[in-house]
Amino acid sequence: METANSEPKTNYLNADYGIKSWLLTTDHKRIALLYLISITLFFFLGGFFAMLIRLELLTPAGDLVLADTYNKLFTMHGVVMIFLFLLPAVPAVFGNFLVPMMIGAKDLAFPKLNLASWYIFIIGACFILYAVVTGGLDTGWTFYTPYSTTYSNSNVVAAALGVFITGFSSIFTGLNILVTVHRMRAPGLTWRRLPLFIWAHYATSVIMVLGTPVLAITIVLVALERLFHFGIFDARMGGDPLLFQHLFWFYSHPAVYIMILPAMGVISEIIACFSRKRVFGYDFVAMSSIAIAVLGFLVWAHHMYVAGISTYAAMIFSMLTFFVAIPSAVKVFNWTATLYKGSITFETPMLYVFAFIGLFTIGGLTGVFLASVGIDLHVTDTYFVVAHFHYVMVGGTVTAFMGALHFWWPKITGKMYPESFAKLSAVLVFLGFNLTFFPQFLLGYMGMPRRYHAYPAEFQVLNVLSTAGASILAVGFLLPMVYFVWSLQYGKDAGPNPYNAAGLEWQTASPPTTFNFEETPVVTWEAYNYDEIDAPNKGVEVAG
Amino acid sequence: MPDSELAVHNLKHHFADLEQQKATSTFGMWIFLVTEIMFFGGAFATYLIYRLSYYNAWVAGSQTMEIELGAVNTVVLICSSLTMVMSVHFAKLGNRKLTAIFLLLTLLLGFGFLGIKAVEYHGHWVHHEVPGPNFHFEHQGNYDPRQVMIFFSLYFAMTGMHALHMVIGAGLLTWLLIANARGRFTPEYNSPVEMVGLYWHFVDLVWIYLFPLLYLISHHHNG
Amino acid sequence: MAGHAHPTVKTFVAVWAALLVLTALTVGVATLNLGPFNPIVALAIATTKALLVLLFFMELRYSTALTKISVVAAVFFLMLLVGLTLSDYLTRGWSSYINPFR
Amino acid sequence: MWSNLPLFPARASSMAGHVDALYFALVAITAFFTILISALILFFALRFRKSRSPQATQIHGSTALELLWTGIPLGIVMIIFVWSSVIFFMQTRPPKGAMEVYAVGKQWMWKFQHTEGQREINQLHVPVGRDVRMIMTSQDVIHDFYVPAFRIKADVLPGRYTSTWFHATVPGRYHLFCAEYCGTQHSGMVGEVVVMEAGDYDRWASGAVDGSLASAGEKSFQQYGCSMCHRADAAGRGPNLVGVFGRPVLLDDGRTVTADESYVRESILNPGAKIASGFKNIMPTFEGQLSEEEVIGLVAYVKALGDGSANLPLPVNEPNSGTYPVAPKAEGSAAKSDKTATPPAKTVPAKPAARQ
Ligand code: HEA
Ligand code: HEA
Ligand code: HEC
Ligand code: CUA
Ligand SMILES: [Cu+2]
Repeated sequence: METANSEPKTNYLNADYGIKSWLLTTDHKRIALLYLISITLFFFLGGFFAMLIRLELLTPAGDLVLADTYNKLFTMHGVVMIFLFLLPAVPAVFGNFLVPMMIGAKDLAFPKLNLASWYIFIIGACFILYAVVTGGLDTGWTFYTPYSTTYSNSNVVAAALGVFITGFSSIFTGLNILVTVHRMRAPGLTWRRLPLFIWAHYATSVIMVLGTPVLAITIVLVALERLFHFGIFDARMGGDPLLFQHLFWFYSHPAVYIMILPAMGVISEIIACFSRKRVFGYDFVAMSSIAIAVLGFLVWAHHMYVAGISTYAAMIFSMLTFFVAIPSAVKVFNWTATLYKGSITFETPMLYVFAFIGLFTIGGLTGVFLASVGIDLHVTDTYFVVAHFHYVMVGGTVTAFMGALHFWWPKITGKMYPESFAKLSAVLVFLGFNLTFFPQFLLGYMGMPRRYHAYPAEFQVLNVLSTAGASILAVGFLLPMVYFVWSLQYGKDAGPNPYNAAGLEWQTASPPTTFNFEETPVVTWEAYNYDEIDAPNKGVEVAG
Repeated sequence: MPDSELAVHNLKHHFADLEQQKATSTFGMWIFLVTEIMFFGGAFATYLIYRLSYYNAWVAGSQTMEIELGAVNTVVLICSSLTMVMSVHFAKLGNRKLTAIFLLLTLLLGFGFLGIKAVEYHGHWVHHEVPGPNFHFEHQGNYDPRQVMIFFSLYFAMTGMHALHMVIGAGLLTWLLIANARGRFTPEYNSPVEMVGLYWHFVDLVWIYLFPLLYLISHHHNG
Repeated sequence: MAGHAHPTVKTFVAVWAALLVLTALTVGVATLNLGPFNPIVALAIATTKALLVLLFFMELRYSTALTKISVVAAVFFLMLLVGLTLSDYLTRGWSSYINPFR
Repeated sequence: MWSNLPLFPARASSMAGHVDALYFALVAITAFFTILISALILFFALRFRKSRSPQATQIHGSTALELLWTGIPLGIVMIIFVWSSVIFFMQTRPPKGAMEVYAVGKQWMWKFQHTEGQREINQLHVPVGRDVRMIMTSQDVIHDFYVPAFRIKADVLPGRYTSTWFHATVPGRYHLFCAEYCGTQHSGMVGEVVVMEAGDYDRWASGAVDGSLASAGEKSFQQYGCSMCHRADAAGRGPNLVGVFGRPVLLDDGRTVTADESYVRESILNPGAKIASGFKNIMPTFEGQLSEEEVIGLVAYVKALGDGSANLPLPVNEPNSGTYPVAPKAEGSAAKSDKTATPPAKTVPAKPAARQ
C-alpha cells in the first residue's frame, strides 16, 4: 500500500460506471452515497418549509400565507425533516458507510436488503411527496387522532403510507447493522475493542427493530380508521384517542434516540481523534448507549402529561424520564473529560463537536424541564418544546451530522474540504442556530403556543430575532453545499488517513476499494489506540 | 453442477464461508421475526386495553365467532406447520422429491386456511358484522353496540393482517417450490427453505394466540 | 450448524400430536365456566403451544443463546408496552377529583 | 413594536408562583451545568491545545468519577421529580368547594357556561380570589385550554370530561389559548380570561339570564323524558338520581366507579358502557339528540340532585332494590318534588353564600 498514492487506483467510486451501476449496486458505500444525496435534498426541502414558517412568523398577523397553508408548512417541515432526513441521516449514511469498515468486514450482512431498504425509502418518500404536492398534509407530524382520522381534509392516507413504508426501510437498516455487528466482526475485534460509533449504532438498531413495527401497526390502524371508520381511535364510536398517542409515542419517543445515539457515536470518534486520546471511560460511554436504548422505551407518555392520562401514570413516566437523562449526562461528562490532558487541534469537525456538546447540554437539560410534570403543564405545546427539540435535533444531531460529513469526507471522496470556509460555516451555523432558537425558549415560557399561524403582538420582537437567526442558519447550511462540491474537483488529495486517526476505516485507501480491505484485518489493539499511533518512533503500521 | 461448485456459487462474496453465511441469515431472520412480534404486539395491546374497558361488548362480539371453523382452522394450520417442518427436514437431507411434496402440502393447507377464513368473513359480512356504515348488531346485553364494532374492527384488523402474512407465505412457498424443482437446494445450502419455515411457523404462532383471544375466552358465557 | 443434536421426524410428529391435543383441550375448556380463569387457562395453553412451536418446529431449542435472547427481548419489550400503557388505563379512575378530599 | 418587550408572562394565579419557583431552580441548574461544561471545554481546549501539549496523556477512565457524575445528576433529578410532582398533584386535584365553569371546545371557539346560567364565547369571566374548576369537553377534535398567566393547561377531549382549576390572584385580562393543534383556525381559537374583583363579578354574574344551568338541565330532563324512568319513588325503571352524584356506584360487573361528571355524561350518551348494579340496560342512548350544552345542563342538574347530602356518606345502592336509598335530607326530596326548585335552594351549605 505504500505506493498507493502515485498511480490511479480503482476504488468503489470508479470501479464501475453508469447510472445502472449505482442504482443496482450492493456496495454499502455506494448505497450510503445514494442515501446521502437523497437526504440532503430532503433536508433542503424541509429547510425551505422552515424558512417559509419563519417568514410567516415575522409579523403577528397571519399575512404571508393562509392558515391552512401554514398548517401544511409545519406539518410537512416536521414530516420531511424527521422521517426523510433525520431518522436516516446518520445511520443510513454514515452507519452504512462506516459500520462494515470499522469492523473490518467487506460489506453489511445483507447487501441486497440494504439496497432494497434504500428503494423502500425512496418509495415511501414518493408517497409523502405525493401527499405534499396533492394538497399537502395538515395534521402535524404527530398525526393525532381524531383530527387525522376524521377531520382533516388533507391527504392523510398517502402520507401515513409513506411513513409506514419508510419505517420498513429503517427496520431493514437496523436489522442489517445489528446482524453485521454480531456476525461480521474481523478476527480479534472483540466487543470491548469496538469503536463507540459501533456501540451507538448497535443501540440504535435495537430501537429501530423493536420500536418501528409498533409505529407500523399504529399507522395501519389510522389508515383503516380513516378509510373504513373503524372507531378504534374515535371517541364518537366509543374509541379512545389517547390510545393512539400511547402507541405513537411508544415508537416516537425512542425514535428521538434513533436520531441522537448515532450522532453521539460520531462525537466519540471525532473527539478522540482531535484530542489524540482514547475516549474517557470507554465502558461507561458504551454502556450508556445501551442504557439509553432500553430506558428510552419506558418514558413515552411524557408527551402526554396533560393529554388526559391518569395523574399516577404521568408521575411514573416522569420519574422514568429523569432516569433516561442520566446516561446522556454520563456521555457529556466523559467527552469533556476526554479533552483533559489531550493534545487538541481545532479542525472543523472538532468545532462541530464543541458546538454539539454545548447545544446538546442545553437541549437535554431543557428536556429535563419538560420531564418535570409541574413545568410541562405550563410549557407543553409551546415554543419551549419547539426550542427544546431543535436544540437536540439541530444543535445535536444535525451538528454531529455536519461534523461527520467533514470528518469522513476525505474517506468518502478522497479529497479534503477547504478548511477556512468550513470553519466559517461552522461558526455561522453556531451563531445562527442560537439566535434562531434561544428566543423560542423565552417565547415558550411566555406562553406562545406552537403551531400558531398568528400570534399576539407582544411576542413579535423575539420572533423577529428568531427569523433573523434562521436566515444566518440558512447561509451556514448552504455554504458547505458549495465548498463540498468544489472540493470534489479542486480539493487536495486526502490520502488514506489525513488526520492520522485510529480506526480500521482509516487503514484502507481513500476512497476505499469495493471490498474495503485487500485482506481481512486482524485486530490486536484496543479502540482509540492513539498512544500507539502517536508514540514517537513506534507508530502502529498505518497504511499510506 | 457438482456440489462443491454449487457451494461456491451460493457463497456470497462478503462471507468467509457457508457456515458464517448461514448463521448470519438465520439470525437475520430471527431479528425480522422480532419485528413481527412487535408489530402484532401493538395490535394485541390494543385488543387487551379495549377488552378491559368494554368487557361485555367483547363477550358479545366474541360469541358471534364460529368456534368450529376457528378450531378446524387451527388444526389446519398446525398440520401445515408439521408439513413445513418436514419439508425443511428433507431439504436438509437433500431429498428433493419429499421436499417438494411437503412444500406443496403446506401450500395447500395454507390455502385451506385462507378458504375457511374467507367463509368466516363471508358470514360476518352477511350478518352485518363488518365495521362501517353497514354494521348492525342486535344487542341484548349490557353494552353498547358501537363497542362491539370496535371488537370487530380489531378482529378484522388482526385476522386480516394475519391472512396477509399467510398470502405472503404462500408466495414464498411457491418460490421455494420452483427453486427446489430447479435443484437450487443441497444439504449444504438450504437456508431459504429454513427461513421460510421460520416465517411460516411464526404466522402459525400468531394464530395460536388469535384463536383463544378472539374465539374462546368468552365462550363460556354462552352456557 | 453441524455438531449438535437435531430434532428427528419422530419429535416433529410428537410435537404435532401434542399441539392437536392442546387445541382440543383449549376448545373443551372454553365451554366450562371457570370465571376469571377462562382467559388464564386459555392463554396458558396457548403459551404452551407457542413454546412447542418455537422450541421444536422453529428449533429455538437448538439455536444460539443470542437468538434466544432476541426472542425473550421482544417479548419483554412487548410486556413493557402493555404494562406501562395499562399503568395509565388502570389508574385513570383513581384520580377522580372527588375522592380524596371530600 | 419595540416599546414593550416582555420576557416573562404575567403571574396571576396561585399556581404561578410554584411553577415559576421550580422553573428558576431548573434555569439555575441548566445554567450551572452549561457554564460548567462550556468552561471546562474552553479551558481544556486552550490549556491542552497541541502547541502547549504536544503529546496526549492517555487516561482510561475513573470509576470514582463515573459514579460521581452519575450520582449527582441522579440526586438532582430525583429532587426535581418530587418537587415537580407535588406541583402537578396540586394542579390536578381541585380543592373542594371550587366554583364550576363548564367549557365546550369546538373548531374553533370556546363556549363557557356558568352554573348561574351565563353563557360566553371566547371570553371567560371569573372572580379574583376564588377557586374555579373547569369541566371541559370537546365537540370534535382534541383542543387544549391554556392560560399562560395561570400556568395551567389541560387537553379538552371529545367523548369525556377533563378538568383543571385555578385560583386567580390579580384582576386583569389574560390570554386564553388553544394549545393543542386542532385544524385550520387553531391559532384563532383564542380568547381572554377576565379576572374581576369579587363585587364586579357578582354584578356581572347577576346580569340577565334565563335561569341557572341546573334549571336548564331540569327542563331538558322533562323534555327528553328522563323523568319517566328516573323518579323519586320506586316506580321508575331507572335508578333514583337523588344523591347519586359524587358517590361510589356499584356496577353490575362488580366494579365500583365514582359518579363524577364524566360518569354522568357517559350514562347519558353511552348508557350501555357502565350499568348500575340491579338495573337492565334499557336506557336509550341520547347520543346525537343532545347538544354538548344540553348534556352539560343535564349533568349540572344531576349534580344538583346529589349536592344536598354532600357530607353524609351513603351506602352503595343495593342490588335489585330498584332505587337508591334516598338521602334522609329534606333538601333531597324537596329538590325532586318542587318544580320551581333551583340549585341554590338545594346546595345549602357554603356554596350559595359564596356565590351570591
Ligand atoms: C434528538 C432528539 C431528542 C432528544 C435526544 C431528546 C432528549 C430528551 N427529551 Fe425531548 N423531544 C424531542 C426530541 C428529543 N428529545 C422532540 C422531537 C420532542 C417534541 C415532539 C413533538 O411534540 O413534536 C420532544 C419533546 C420532549 C418532551 C415532551 C414535551 C411536551 O410535548 O410537553 C419531553 C418531556 O419530558 C422531553 C424530554 C426529553 C429528555 C428528558 C431528554 C433527555 O434524553 C436529555 C438528556 C440530556 C441531558 C440531561 C443533557 C446532558 C446532561 C448534563 C450536561 C449533565 C447534567 C444533567 C442533569 C443534572 C440531569 N422531550
Ligand atoms: C430534523 C429535524 C428538524 C430540523 C433540522 C429543523 C430545522 C428548522 N426548523 Fe423545525 N421542526 C421540526 C424538525 C426540524 N426542524 C419538527 C419535527 C417540528 C414540529 C412540526 C410539527 O409541529 O408538527 C418543527 C417545527 C418548527 C417550527 C414551529 C412551527 C410551529 O409550531 O408553528 C419552527 C418555527 O420556527 C421551525 C423552524 C426551523 C428552522 C428555522 C430550522 C432550520 O434549522 C432550518 C435550516 C435549514 C435551512 C434554512 C435550509 C437552507 C436552505 C434553503 C433556505 C434553501 C431554500 C430553497 C429554495 C429557495 C428552493 N421548526
Ligand atoms: C327507558 C328508561 C330511561 C330513560 C328514558 C332514561 N334513563 Fe337514565 N337510566 C335508566 C336505567 C335503567 C339506568 C340504570 C342502568 C344503567 O346504568 O344504564 C339509568 C341510569 C342513568 C344514570 C346513571 C345513574 C346511576 O346510578 O348509575 C344517569 C345519570 C341517567 N340514567 C340519566 C338519565 C338522563 C339525563 C336521561 C334523559 C336524558 C335518562 N337517564 C333517561 C333508564 C332510563
Ligand atoms: Cu382548538 Cu387548537
Ligand atoms: Cu420524548
